[in-house]
Amino acid sequence: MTPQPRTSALAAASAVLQRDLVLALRRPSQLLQPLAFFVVVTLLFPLGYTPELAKLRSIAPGVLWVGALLASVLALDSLFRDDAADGTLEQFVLAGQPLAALLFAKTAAHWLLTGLPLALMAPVTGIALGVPIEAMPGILCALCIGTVTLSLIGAIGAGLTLGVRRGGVLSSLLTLPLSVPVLVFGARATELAITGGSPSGALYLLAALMVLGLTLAPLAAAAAVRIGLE
Amino acid sequence: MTPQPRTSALAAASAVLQRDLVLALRRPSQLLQPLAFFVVVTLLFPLGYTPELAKLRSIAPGVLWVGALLASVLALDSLFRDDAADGTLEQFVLAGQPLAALLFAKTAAHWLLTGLPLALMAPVTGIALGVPIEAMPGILCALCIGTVTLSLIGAIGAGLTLGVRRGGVLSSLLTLPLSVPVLVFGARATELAITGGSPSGALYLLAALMVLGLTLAPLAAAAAVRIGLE
Amino acid sequence: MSEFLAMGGYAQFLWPAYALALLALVVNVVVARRALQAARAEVARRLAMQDGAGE
Amino acid sequence: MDWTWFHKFGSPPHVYRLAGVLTPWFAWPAVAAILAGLYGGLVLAPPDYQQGDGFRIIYVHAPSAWLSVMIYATMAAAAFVGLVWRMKVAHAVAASCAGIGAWFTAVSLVTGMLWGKPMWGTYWVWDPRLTAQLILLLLFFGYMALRAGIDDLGRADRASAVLAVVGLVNVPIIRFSVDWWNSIHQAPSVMKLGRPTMPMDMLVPLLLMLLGFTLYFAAVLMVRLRAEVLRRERNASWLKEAVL
Amino acid sequence: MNTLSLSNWHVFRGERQVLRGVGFDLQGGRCLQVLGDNGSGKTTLLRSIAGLVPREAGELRWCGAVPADEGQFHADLGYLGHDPPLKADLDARENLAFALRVRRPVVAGEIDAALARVGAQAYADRPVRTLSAGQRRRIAFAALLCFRVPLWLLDEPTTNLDAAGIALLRELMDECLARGGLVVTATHQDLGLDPRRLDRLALAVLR
Amino acid sequence: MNTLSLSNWHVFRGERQVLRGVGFDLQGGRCLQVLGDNGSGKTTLLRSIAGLVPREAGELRWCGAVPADEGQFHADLGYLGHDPPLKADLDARENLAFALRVRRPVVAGEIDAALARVGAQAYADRPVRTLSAGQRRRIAFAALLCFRVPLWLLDEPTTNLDAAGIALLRELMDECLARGGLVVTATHQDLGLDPRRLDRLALAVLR
Ligand code: HEM
Ligand SMILES: Nc1ncnc2c1ncn2[C@@H]1O[C@H](COP(=O)(O)OP(=O)(O)OP(=O)(O)O)[C@@H](O)[C@H]1O
Ligand SMILES: Nc1ncnc2c1ncn2[C@@H]1O[C@H](COP(=O)(O)OP(=O)(O)OP(=O)(O)O)[C@@H](O)[C@H]1O
Ligand SMILES: [Mg+2]
Ligand SMILES: [Mg+2]
Repeated sequence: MTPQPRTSALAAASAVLQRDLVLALRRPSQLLQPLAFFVVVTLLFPLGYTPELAKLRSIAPGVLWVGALLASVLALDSLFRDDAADGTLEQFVLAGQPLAALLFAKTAAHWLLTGLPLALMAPVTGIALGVPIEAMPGILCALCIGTVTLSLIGAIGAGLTLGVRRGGVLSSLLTLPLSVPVLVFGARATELAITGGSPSGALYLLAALMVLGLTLAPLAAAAAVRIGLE
Repeated sequence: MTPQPRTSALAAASAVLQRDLVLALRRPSQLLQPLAFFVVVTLLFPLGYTPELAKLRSIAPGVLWVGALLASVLALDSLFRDDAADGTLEQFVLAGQPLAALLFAKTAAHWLLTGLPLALMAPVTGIALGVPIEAMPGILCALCIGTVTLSLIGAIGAGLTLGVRRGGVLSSLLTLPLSVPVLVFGARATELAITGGSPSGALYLLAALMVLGLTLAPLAAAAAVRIGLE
Repeated sequence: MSEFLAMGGYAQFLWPAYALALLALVVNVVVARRALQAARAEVARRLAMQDGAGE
Repeated sequence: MDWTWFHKFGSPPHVYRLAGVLTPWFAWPAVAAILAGLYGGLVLAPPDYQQGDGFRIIYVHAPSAWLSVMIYATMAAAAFVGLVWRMKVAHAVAASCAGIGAWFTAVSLVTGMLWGKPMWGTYWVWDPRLTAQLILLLLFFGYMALRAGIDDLGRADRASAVLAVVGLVNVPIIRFSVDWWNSIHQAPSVMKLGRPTMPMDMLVPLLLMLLGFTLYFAAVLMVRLRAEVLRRERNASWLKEAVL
Repeated sequence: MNTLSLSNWHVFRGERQVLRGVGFDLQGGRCLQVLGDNGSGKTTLLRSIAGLVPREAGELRWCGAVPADEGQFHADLGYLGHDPPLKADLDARENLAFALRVRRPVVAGEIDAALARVGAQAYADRPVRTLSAGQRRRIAFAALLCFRVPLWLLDEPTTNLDAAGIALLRELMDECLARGGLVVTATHQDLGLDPRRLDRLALAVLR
Repeated sequence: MNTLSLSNWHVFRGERQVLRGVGFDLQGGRCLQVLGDNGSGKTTLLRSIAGLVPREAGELRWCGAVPADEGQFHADLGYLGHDPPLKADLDARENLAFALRVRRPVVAGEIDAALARVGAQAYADRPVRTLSAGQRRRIAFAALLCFRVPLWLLDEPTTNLDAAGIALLRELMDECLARGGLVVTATHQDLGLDPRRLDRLALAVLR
């Protein structure tokens, strides 16, 4: 029984990431739901509000960001649930690897599967809301950065509500208030991009939030998951 | 081994309804959760859009209905999942009772726990968005009727997701588009109520959708669940 | 006195505010004391049970 | 460095006894300060030159607003200690804080709304400060809901502690972002009292109320803490003396 | 008398044929032990009898007749699968009460009697979430007792049970048989039932 | 030599004390069979050794020392609980590959070798969702083999296994012990292991 060569945390995390991507692609419905939700939400507003593009443009930042926020909350509900139910999460804890790294990989997969498609979807919904083409790079950038932070915050919420019934509502209750800064800065950057201003100030703030999230959220999520598994 | 006295489908359904309510209300804090949840969702719009009540009023229909949609999607996702995972759903199929009635009871419990609180919360969120008091009866009515239909549509989707392979993509592609008419008429009724028009036309359409849902959805959900359980 | 109660026309806002604050002060004391009493009773019950079992 | 005080502080019997001893020392001064503050605020202080007697709401509004923030900080700090040093007593402190904090956050919101109606003509505006306070209330609710959602006390302690600590990092950021949010739209700019300094006869009652509320919190916290400590002690021998 | 007979039973799972032309006749008061290696289709057989898995072909007769109304057949059977069908957040008593009320009105005292029968009084009022695997199994048996159905379908009922639990299971099955009931059970372990009451059906992994 | 020793182990679940002052010393090459009625705390013991359930008090020594780094201890153990930790949408090979790659680099062929060892080649490329309960168990054992860890914690490993499966399990455990490994297992069934290699620990339901 020779001591085992352990892989680095990085390799382990990349295995987890790959596994989650493979799994998601086997179940395309999980991919589509947040996206479909996002589209329905963003298109709902023109319906109830006004068909005038000029007016729609003014609500576009809010609509895009609230849509992104809600879609990501919706998808996060299931971030750890399946793995907890079938015992995979337990095996992660016992893998002899830093749990935070493995959970970070799961969160990254989640972002690739919801946050990124959502951001890529924004130009389409943006056009429907009368957003000028020139604003798209800024908006895309803001959504990409912002949704990373949203996923990270959501991972904490999902971890905390692991053992809780009707955890979906509770985890959204926990994460949405914490996501307010992302919403504010994101909407601000989007608004500036639409009105022709420079969104870089708001983008920096968004990026700062992301960095903070990247450093702290995996640790908090790991602590939460350990507690939730007991 | 004398033949057993079977209860009527109604009594069985009421037992299911009661069980789901007991499960949900086991902790009183869960009563507050939908309330807090809608406050959070409403909060997001002023933050993302503008704090001016005059402008918020114009998006209020969208806000209320997005909240309704999200709440029902979030909660519906788990409508049958827990019961399927722990085998309760199987026992329902084997109870010697019409499955549609039992699933209808589950859907009713779901509506009582999310749709109804949401509708009752509407006056509060409405005020926060600058909706005039006179519009409230119409809005409340629209939300009550609309959320019933949303719950029913969601039940079909939740049933379909049980058998992932078959229903996976279908379920999200099916339920969200199906709920779009509800959202459109609901938002329309709400808008008319706010602007002082008569929402009754839109309300009739909403009610028609609800009746359609009440007759068809439980049957469809039962069929979906049977397939999903195999 | 009635002038004092009228609070220069602000009575309908001022007194509810004070009433609510008072309510909060009282409720929190009551809740805390109830919790302590309940916890004590529970401990006493458990100790009695342990003693009973020990004999 | 002598760490015995730390361990002593973490020992349930000691905390139980200490909290019992301290309670009256917090409670009676609190009563005195609040009564004095009330008398000063409602009777002695002159009406405000702009707001008339309506400004007197400040004597309940400001103390409860201050208390709400202070309680959140206390709760999160205690949760952090409990999480890092695995101190049960610290978790008990955090658990005791949440309910009180939610109450006073709600009081500050409602009294603020009651003040807002005569001053701004509406109960609610989306002002940064109000919004931040609303979010604080939601954080308290979230904390309490999470706690209530988990049966096992130890698990509930640690899970909610993670949330409180995350919130502690985030609360200042929320505050800052919300301020920034509204600074870009036209601000309602009604939040100022309209005067740089407050006359002494207005200020002193306010300070007395602040002090009184803070002491009151300390007293209630002690009582709740004792209950929590008892609840957490499973079969310790000291319980026998403690209950009798 | 209650009888259950299956003939020419064909069941597919996905593209795979799992049961080919299976059939048996079981009289009231007798137990059918379904034997077979892992993957031979024991679970599939039990589930298809219950109607949880559709069959490709085959006829089922209950008390001599093809059940006209699936609901009535269901009302006569109790199925216990690999996992006990209990709600983790409810306690044992509540679980039984709700499971029962979906089928028929509850008679006062019967739930407590059933819990006592399986030796679960001590933990009857704890949320099932906090019970051990074997304790949950016992509660599932209590539910089965409460149903008072003539036909039991038990899939590996000995799982998680200690020696006393297995003895209890044997007694419960004996009582059921003595009342004229039928038991179809898939198990790898010998239950020690009276061999005169035992029929055997061996399944083999197809292909 | 690998050794595992526990002393003065106290574990609570919720308010309930489940283990009171449990302890044992286990040498490499030996198997500890944890015995006890349903609800006596066997699962709790195994999970608390793995660190999945926190202990109130107690000391664990692995190879003579308290593990400084929990991760290193985890890297040395394989835990198999009541349910096999497999992803239903992946096939056996993928499941094993991902489980393994989280721990260490995969060596070519080892996964197939392990699957062959447990007799699961025939269904190695079907999604686990479509497998029977016993087939899933076997795949979980294959994963355990792949881990090549010296310490196995097996909670009721015979569940769902047919006779051949139980014989296989015995062989696997024997091989593990022969390599100097340690096995801690909770089971109600006799495994037929060599009694000279077997230690026993009896737990009782507290209170
Ligand atoms: C719903 C409405 C309101 C809420 C949520 C609210 C919230 C707050 C908060 C959070 C504080 C800060 C306490 C601290 O940091 O220590 C505060 C203090 C204060 N508020 Fe309000 N407030 C509201 C309405 C009002 C109104 C209408 C006025 C007066 C016109 C007012 C006047 C003050 C004053 C004078 C203070 C204390 C001085 C200070 O800390 O700057 N508030 N309130
Ligand atoms: N989360 C929990 N909260 C409270 N008590 C619990 C919890 N989990 C388990 N218990 C109790 O702890 C005791 C031991 O449980 P455990 O699952 O370890 O038993 P076991 O020996 O594995 O039993 P079995 O043979 O049935 O699997 C049981 O009495 C059980 O009721
Ligand atoms: N959903 C499915 N799709 C395809 N094949 C399936 C499906 N479910 C089961 N099978 C296959 O059908 C066969 C019988 O499965 P079943 O679960 O009935 O076996 P079993 O006799 O109960 O085995 P065990 O003793 O392991 O519980 C197995 O070979 C299994 O792989
Ligand atoms: Mg089987
Ligand atoms: Mg066990």
